[in-house]
Amino acid sequence: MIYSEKVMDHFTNPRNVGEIQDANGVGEVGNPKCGDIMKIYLKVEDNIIKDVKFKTFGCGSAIASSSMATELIKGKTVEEAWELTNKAVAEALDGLPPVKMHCSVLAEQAIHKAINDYRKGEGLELWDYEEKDAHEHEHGEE
Amino acid sequence: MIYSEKVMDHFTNPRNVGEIQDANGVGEVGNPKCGDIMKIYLKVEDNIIKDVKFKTFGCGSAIASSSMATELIKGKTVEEAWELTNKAVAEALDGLPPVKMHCSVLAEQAIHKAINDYRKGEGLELWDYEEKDAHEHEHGEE
Amino acid sequence: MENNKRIYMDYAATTYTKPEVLEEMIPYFTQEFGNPSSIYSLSRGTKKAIDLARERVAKVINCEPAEVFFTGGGSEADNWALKGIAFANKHRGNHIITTKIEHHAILHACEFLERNGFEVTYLPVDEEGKISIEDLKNAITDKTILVSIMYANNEIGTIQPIKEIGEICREKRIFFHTDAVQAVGHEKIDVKDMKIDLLSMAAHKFYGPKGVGVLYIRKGIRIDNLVHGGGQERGRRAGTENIAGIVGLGKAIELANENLEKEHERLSKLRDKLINGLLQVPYTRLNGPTGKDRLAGNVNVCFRFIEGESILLLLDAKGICASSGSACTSGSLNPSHVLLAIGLPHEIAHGSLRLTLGDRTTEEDVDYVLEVVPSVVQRLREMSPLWDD
Amino acid sequence: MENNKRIYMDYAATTYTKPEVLEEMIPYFTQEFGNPSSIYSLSRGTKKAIDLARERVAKVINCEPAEVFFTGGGSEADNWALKGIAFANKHRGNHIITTKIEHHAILHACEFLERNGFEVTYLPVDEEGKISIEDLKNAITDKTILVSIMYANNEIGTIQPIKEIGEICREKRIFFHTDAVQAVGHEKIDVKDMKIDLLSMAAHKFYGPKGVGVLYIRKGIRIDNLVHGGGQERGRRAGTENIAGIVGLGKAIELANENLEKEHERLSKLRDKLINGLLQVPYTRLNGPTGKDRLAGNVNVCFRFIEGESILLLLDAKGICASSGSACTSGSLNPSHVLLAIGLPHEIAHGSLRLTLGDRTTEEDVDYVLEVVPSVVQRLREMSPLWDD
Ligand SMILES: Cc1ncc(COP(=O)(O)O)c(C=O)c1O
Ligand SMILES: Cc1ncc(COP(=O)(O)O)c(C=O)c1O
Ligand code: FES
Ligand code: FES
Repeated sequence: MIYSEKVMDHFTNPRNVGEIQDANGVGEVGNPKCGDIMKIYLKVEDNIIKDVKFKTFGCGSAIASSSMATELIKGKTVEEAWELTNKAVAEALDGLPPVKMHCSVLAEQAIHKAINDYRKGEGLELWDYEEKDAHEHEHGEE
Repeated sequence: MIYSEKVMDHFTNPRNVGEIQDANGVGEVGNPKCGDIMKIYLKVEDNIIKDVKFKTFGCGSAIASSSMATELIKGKTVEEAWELTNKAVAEALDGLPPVKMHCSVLAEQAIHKAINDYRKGEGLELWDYEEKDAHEHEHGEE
Repeated sequence: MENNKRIYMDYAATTYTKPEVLEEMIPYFTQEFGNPSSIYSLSRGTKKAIDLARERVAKVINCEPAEVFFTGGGSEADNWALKGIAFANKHRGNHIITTKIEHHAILHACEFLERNGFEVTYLPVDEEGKISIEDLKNAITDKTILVSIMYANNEIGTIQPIKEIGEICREKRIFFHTDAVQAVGHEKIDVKDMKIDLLSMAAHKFYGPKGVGVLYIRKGIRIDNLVHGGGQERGRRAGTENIAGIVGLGKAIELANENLEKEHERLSKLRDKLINGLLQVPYTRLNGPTGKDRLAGNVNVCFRFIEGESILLLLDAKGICASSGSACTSGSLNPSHVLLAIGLPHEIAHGSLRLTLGDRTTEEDVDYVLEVVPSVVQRLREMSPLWDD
Repeated sequence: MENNKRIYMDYAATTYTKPEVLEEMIPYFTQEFGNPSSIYSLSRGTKKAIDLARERVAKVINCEPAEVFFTGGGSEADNWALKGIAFANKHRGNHIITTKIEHHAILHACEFLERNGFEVTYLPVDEEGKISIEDLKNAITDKTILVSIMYANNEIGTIQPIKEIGEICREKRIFFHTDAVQAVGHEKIDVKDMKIDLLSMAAHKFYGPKGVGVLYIRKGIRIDNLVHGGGQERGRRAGTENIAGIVGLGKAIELANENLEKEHERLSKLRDKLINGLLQVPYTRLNGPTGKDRLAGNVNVCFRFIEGESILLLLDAKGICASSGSACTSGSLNPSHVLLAIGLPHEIAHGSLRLTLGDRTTEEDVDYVLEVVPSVVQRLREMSPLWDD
């Protein structure tokens, strides 16, 4: 198996799958190369992420990253959630294979997008973020 | 083993090894490429090959060919001995590998040379023979 | 692992080595190990063993034993055919024709040749994966020296009209190579009748060992070595012979051939049952042709809205070993070049599942897979943002 | 066969596979056969097994596991090193330096490159088979991209000053490849310390299976594939992995290394006894150096006035397996290029005998050989027209 047990656990029993009907922040991102898509739904109350759900079309690593990322931001403040990096997601999963690091980037980006969607809805100014190259570590082949 | 049992028999127990002190026909030939050398001694009486011996520096096939060729001409007339071909030697040995056919050519040539040496000693005219290319079938590699 | 079942449905990736094959190999490791190029009697046995293997191969594909050359596998055979013909015949021309759905061993060898002065035409295929004979004829120029078209595709099982191709090439005096790695041992092949000049095979696709293959080279064909060196394989493929491997290949091809027709029929039935069952899942399509134009053991379908790797992982948890057209798992993110070539859009090509059947596959296995797959697909679709039922 | 003794003294041609090695290989044929590129858990074991083998190799030659690439044998590794470096670096230059005494895998690969636009300098050697460092320095031009010099010669056992060569090449920023097929498992090798960039080995020279080898490629070196295709070996050597073979290579190199020093000492002693005994035969010369500059298991002598193949045949009849510098037996009539390179005239080079010792060689074997050889030589000399005593 190329994946850690943690990854397999989050992949086979993903947490927070689904949609939030009355979400007040939604972010969808796609990886243009592999074609995978991730969608995050946030329910923010009093600047706290009260609920979060995801839908992902993608590989095992993408699904596990969605599951872990949603777990990591649930109950956190919006500022804390904003700070979540793909590296932190990968670490919490006990690591991802180098070719699969970019899948965790999807999670980071989807959360950023969802938070800004929430901020937009609230009339707040959008936060800046650098688009990470989701393909930094793409090739195992040399 | 690349050789037939017949070859191995004539190689390990070669017939007619040695020199004839009072030979009246001697022929020595060499294969310029592999460097092997064969020397045939004839004792001809009344146009009959009374005795024949050889010395060979060469591979198993060369030694076996010498042994077989000398056996085949012993007791024959000079004319009959002249007719001996390398093919006949090889057949009598139950065949030789293609890369080793040229070794039997040495035997044919050495006998021709020895016979002409005898004819010269007798004041007879030399017989013509075509020099066969000892390397016709040299390469197993393509 | 949720239970202890293990159902191997990836025979096209590699097969186990049959016990009878392994048994015949064993003595050549520890006892009969003499270098076949040696003169002493210890090597008599190894020489004979290699001759026998060569004869067995020759018999199955209907060529001369002297036209059989052992290699280190299917990829080496493919690389040898392409580069060997190209370099040895560049005085005659620099054009090669192949297809868009070849194995990477062919495609990447072609790219190497393109970087080194050759031109390559990649023929398109129709939606079932077949080339058009017209396209082939039109692609031929007076610089064409080689046509390389695979016998049967490893992903979607499409069998090409090999004999027709062979006849065209022979007539135009162009060498014809076919990558028959997926076909040997499974389809009846006659290189004489089909006018094949070069053919690649790999033992581990027909219950032989890995790391050994064959390139058949028709007598009189001008080809450079890929591996230069000692005089092994009549000077054409250097390297101390992998005797045990060669013995294994010989035994395996003989066994496969003995049972070929019966097994072909058995597998075709299981295949069709599996295909029909899978097509019951909504939004599912079959990739590749049906019937005799398809490898008997090959099933390849796309489930819309979900992704291949995650299907494989969930199937693995249920004990099912399968593979996907998506090469995601092997380090590249691009969807299968074969599925794209038959016209699938990226996101559909992405959800492909290949199940390949072999000699231990039973009807119960097929039933089990048909029980598991729909629920796995359903589960992933429920997670998918593209799915909306 | 005149008796039932069988004494194998051709370990340099090939070794048997050690039973412990075979044992470790067996499960990978029938049970652990999953394609390591697959995602399912069946292939977990094969992936691990390959990683372990890679680590074992890395440890023995002191490189990183990621610098170890498995091949189909020593010849493939040699061809890959030469052609791969040449094609990938032709923009930097087209000049290669090697020696006159390389294995044919190197020499014939060089000839292929010469036919395709490269220039090759073949360094001469002295009468012991050693190159001169001065010659090497003088041969280097600003077009030189690769130096390939064998670690130890397969015929006469000469070990080259590898570290010195490595330092020169590193300083001049020229890649340095060494064919260490005869050295690995027998000599202590440290690619870092010796500044080796590429190194070839073959498992069947150190009690592993045939048909599997390694090319070590230092990180960051630009090299083309020899076998293009799938992503195996990090995209550098395509082809489904010969798992059993790779496992065997890993086990064999580990075993060889554990026992290296003791076995080196033991064999050196037997070798020297054998050499001294053979030199008692009149008109006999030793080919290659003495002492530490010679492979521990290598003996090579020339008996004047007689020919190699006939010596081998008579020795075989006495149960002794040996080989000769004369390649007569393998289809070519030319005497060994190595013996000619050290300055022997044709007819002397013709009477060479190579005896190579290995782990089953005992002192009794040496004694027996010393008993048999003089009588065989005598017998052949008596048949020889060149001998006159
Ligand atoms: C020095 C040397 N290089 C290369 C080779 C080729 O190795 P293989 O026969 O395993 O391809 C050999 C042995 O045959 C050798 O002794
Ligand atoms: C059609 C085809 N060609 C070539 C190959 C390469 O064979 P191998 O992996 O044995 O080198 C394969 C299998 O991997 C294949 O399916
Ligand atoms: S998200 Fe596309 S490969 Fe993982
Ligand atoms: S006579 Fe020279 S090889 Fe036989």
